[in-house]
Amino acid sequence: MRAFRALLKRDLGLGLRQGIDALVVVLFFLAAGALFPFALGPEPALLARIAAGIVMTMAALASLLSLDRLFTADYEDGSLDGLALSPLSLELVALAKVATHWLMTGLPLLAAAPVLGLLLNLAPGGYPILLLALVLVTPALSLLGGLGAALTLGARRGGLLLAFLILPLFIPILILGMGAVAAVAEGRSALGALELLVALDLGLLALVPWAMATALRQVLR
Amino acid sequence: MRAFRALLKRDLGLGLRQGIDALVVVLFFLAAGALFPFALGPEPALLARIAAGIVMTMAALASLLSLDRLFTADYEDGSLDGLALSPLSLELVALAKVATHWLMTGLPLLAAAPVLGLLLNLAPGGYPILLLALVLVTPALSLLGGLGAALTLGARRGGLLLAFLILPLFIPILILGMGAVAAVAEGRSALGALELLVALDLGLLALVPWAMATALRQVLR
Amino acid sequence: MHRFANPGRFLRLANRIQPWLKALTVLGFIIGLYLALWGSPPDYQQGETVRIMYVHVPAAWMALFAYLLVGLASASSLIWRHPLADVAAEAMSPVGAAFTLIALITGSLWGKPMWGTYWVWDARLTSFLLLFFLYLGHMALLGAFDDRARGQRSAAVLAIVGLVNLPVIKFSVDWWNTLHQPASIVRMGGISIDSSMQWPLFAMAITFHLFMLAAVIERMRTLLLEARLRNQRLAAFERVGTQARASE
Amino acid sequence: MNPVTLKSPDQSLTASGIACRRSERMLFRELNFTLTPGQALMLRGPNGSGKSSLLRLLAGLLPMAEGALSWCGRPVDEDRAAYRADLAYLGHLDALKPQLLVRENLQFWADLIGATVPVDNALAKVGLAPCADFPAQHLSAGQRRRFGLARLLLKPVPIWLLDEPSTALDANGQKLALDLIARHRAAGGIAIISSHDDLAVGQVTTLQLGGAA
Amino acid sequence: MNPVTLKSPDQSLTASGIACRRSERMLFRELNFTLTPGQALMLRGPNGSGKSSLLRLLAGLLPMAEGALSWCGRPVDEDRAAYRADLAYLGHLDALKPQLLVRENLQFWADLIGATVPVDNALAKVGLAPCADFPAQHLSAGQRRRFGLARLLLKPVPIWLLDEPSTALDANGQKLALDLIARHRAAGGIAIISSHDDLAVGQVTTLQLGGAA
Ligand code: HEM
Ligand SMILES: Nc1ncnc2c1ncn2[C@@H]1O[C@H](COP(=O)(O)OP(=O)(O)OP(=O)(O)O)[C@@H](O)[C@H]1O
Ligand SMILES: Nc1ncnc2c1ncn2[C@@H]1O[C@H](COP(=O)(O)OP(=O)(O)OP(=O)(O)O)[C@@H](O)[C@H]1O
Ligand SMILES: [Mg+2]
Ligand SMILES: [Mg+2]
Repeated sequence: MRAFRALLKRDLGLGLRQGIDALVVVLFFLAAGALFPFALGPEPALLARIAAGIVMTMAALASLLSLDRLFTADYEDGSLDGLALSPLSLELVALAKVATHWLMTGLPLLAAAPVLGLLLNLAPGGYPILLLALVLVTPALSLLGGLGAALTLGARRGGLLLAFLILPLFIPILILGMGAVAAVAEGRSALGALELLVALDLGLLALVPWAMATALRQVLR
Repeated sequence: MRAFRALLKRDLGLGLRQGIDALVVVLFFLAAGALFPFALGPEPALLARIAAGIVMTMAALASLLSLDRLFTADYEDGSLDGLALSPLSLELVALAKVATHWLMTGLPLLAAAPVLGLLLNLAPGGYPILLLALVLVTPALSLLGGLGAALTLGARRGGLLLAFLILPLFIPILILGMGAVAAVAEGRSALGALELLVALDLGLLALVPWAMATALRQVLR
Repeated sequence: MHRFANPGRFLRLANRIQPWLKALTVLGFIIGLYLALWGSPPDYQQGETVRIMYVHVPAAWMALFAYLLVGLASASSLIWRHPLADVAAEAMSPVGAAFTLIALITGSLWGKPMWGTYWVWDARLTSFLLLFFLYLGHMALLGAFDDRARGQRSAAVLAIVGLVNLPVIKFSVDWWNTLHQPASIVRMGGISIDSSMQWPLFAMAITFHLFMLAAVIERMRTLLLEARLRNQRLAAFERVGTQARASE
Repeated sequence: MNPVTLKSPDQSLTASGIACRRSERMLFRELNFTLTPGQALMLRGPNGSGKSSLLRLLAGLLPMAEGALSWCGRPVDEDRAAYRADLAYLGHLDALKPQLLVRENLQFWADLIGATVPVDNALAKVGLAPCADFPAQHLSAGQRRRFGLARLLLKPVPIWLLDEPSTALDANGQKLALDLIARHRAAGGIAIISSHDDLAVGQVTTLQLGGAA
Repeated sequence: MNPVTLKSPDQSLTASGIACRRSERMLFRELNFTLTPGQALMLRGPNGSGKSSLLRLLAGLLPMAEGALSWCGRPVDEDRAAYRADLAYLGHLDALKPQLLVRENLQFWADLIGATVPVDNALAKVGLAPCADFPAQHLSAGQRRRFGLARLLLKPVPIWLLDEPSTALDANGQKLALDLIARHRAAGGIAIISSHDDLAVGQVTTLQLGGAA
């Protein structure tokens, strides 16, 4: 636990010191989302209809932005060797990295989502379920993203390849998230979709660290 | 010229070690675009209206994702020292990097844009103007992105602030591009927007390499 | 040395059965295509376009089947370190991707006369497009590293994770469909199949299986021979290296 | 240096018939040695002969192509975690985060492995006390190497694997490195060291890799 | 080594009163020297005394805090491009792209600076000919250093700035480096070398940086 906390603390410190990642993610999220009113023309009704979808898609895309560097720095400066030899198992190293990614992107996106919702004319009743869905969606995005980062560590064209690999895996998550939002909009119960999302999160939480550790073990050579 | 060509050749070679590397941008672009029918619903009419916007936003995102390593690798392995001591001026080094970036992302995106347009049900008449707008938008994205990459390279606070000025600059460019497409769709003339884009490209081309060289000089210490 | 014993036996076996397999495949295509193009009646509703089905449906089946096999091969490579499993997965995925592409192309060509459009964001079509992306991702990852073993391991992990994704995509179909009114969906399963169409379809399906087997074995053979060549080249390097060192 | 004595009669490291493969190419095979507490093994050989590879292999960072390693009489594979906890590895790279202060950098590694020695002590011992509040970015080549040595001092462990520990060090630094190794051995530690210089580490076994240098 | 002789009477490098500042801290000041063709300057000093900084400063990679540098009797600032074309710098880092073959790596630098010596010749001279077709990723520490030496050989230039050229090199490699330096000087070249070892480079001026080591 002490070792896990040390790693988390250092990575958060590095991220915050650089500052760029979290801010760029939020900025991209807002900027790209804000483009849609321009593309569609300012029809409030139409915007309101697609607002939740845009928020969620942009959250998924924005979380791709900072993934690339999740492991690269540690890989290139030899820290990964040290981590592999530490008492911390590689599974926990992977988990710490995923947690860092969520804290540095998922959390800020949650904070920024209402702002984008406002820009896009989201119906007032839509906020609670949108945020709830995002709370469940973003950890899954971070987990899958971490897996992609571990798989492509040291690959040529890392960032884009990674993004391409995990986008198909993002889709079911987005579908479920959207399902929850739409259910509420149509006055149905969102419970089914939310339950599935929770199940998905837990499944990924169990599976992904192991898969990431397997990938990282290949990197150490 | 020989030196410039050598750098361009090496960087392209590094980017394209294998056939599929060039495809990665395109695949990412298509996969990201394919998220939207899920999020927004599969209605052809709705998709058609925002198709151009999605194409442009995803082009910007692809640009951003592939920026990351533009200078870092050269900085970290000492190549940047060698480049600075070579007969090539840093302005030309910067220009070569931007050109590489455009050739590896802008150009493939131009080729892939019609496919994404097809998937998103873009109206048949919209293709020529979409491509024309992209031809003008992508170089500006590469230039601004290159500047951002140079500024944030090894930068402490100063560079970060500037980088934040750059990302918002993406927005007017995209708005101009989308404006041109929208104008044609509504039967108006797109000339104004296109002229502004050309002016912007030329201005950036004149200014950015110099600014990038200045930033790089700060890095060499 | 047990590393090479197994591939060696595989190569001998492959050399023995490959001619038969190829001959059978050709024969299958002759029979299947004859039945499909001339031996069966046009559909009373769809007319001649129904003949696309004889390529489209088996190709779609093979695409799904091949991905399953890639996933299984990857799992056995990760768990049991079977030396042939990586080669099998690497050989399989381009073949599967090709089948996927064929199904996509024939499907959308069929869609134009049937639905009036080449593409709709129907759940099945989209999930199938994702399958294509998964194949491409697998191939891209295999080639993305300078160290081959590294690419194989990473691709294996991806393939397994993608495997989990397949039922999820299928399952989420309901969720998605109920959301927005689909534009114009023709239920694909809704076409009941007459026995006059059954036989050509079966013939084509069997032939496609044969074809896939032959193609995969051929690619595996190539990959193994390439690996052998690389080894020989490296050994030659080593000899040169030691000579250089000795002469220094 | 540290009051903890590492000596214990059965703490021996035995390699039997180990081989190393690097992308299909065998670098060496049939390597055998046994090291008991206080002993040191010096790896020598021309550039590219496999010294670094052997050290990574002993650290468990590289899979062994053949052979087996045992520690305290038991195969290492049986309990990797216990073996890992007993070794310290100093590679070619320094694992420094340029943005963090030198002290912060070391503190991280200390927290990670559960150090028993205060960070500032370790920095002082390698002569980095004046640099403790520099961003690591500013360290010179030799200072970076000293940081690597400081990592070794955070917790006494019985096995040291050192890849060219004296590169980039000045005369003082080299003396320091030798001194640290000597104390480590005196306390019953085992050291495996690769170097091109003739490090005066006292009595050692030498393992020659590769053809004649 | 190369038939081109670099000697020319006025090719001298003069530093007058130069000083180096590293983030507010003066590393050294009032440094003066003049080097004429064939001469070598050996930089010595403890870790962190500023040897690497001085070399970067002489290469023009670091701005001078005070003082002036002149080459061939004219201030360097007057024509930086000409000065740059006359020097070669070997730093701590190797500028190798791991994905490219060793030969491709060297070919790039050759094209960039307009080499006059074929790439394969340069590789052969530093003993890397057998590795020419390896991905650079696979090079060992010493092989990487040899690659750095190969870059120096691509084009004969009068000024060599070498930062610890002999680190990580085996006995053969060190001999090679010394030999290259000797030939460079014999052809009328100037060499400024930092090192912690006692490199036997023949007659040299020594510049001691920092306090007593
Ligand atoms: C790009 C467009 C299309 C794609 C990607 C596609 C994909 C698929 C897939 C994946 C299957 C196998 C499903 C399974 O076995 O569970 C399939 C089967 C089938 N498809 Fe398509 N399809 C497309 C267009 C069409 C069209 C236009 C028609 C005809 C109207 C059609 C008719 C069929 C039929 C009859 C089957 C066999 C159904 C069964 O096994 O019960 N498809 N297609
Ligand atoms: N970028 C930088 N910014 C600020 N200070 C720096 C920077 N780089 C180095 N320094 C400091 O300048 C001093 C001299 O560093 P330099 O690398 O020149 O030393 P050196 O003599 O080469 O040492 P070594 O023998 O260890 O290589 C060191 O104390 C270092 O901390
Ligand atoms: N990742 C790798 N993949 C394939 N081959 C490698 C890899 N790393 C190193 N090699 C090769 O293995 C051989 C041994 O490398 P190693 O780094 O162990 O040598 P070394 O004895 O430490 O040399 P040096 O004295 O130069 O540090 C070298 O010929 C090198 O080319
Ligand atoms: Mg080594
Ligand atoms: Mg130095």
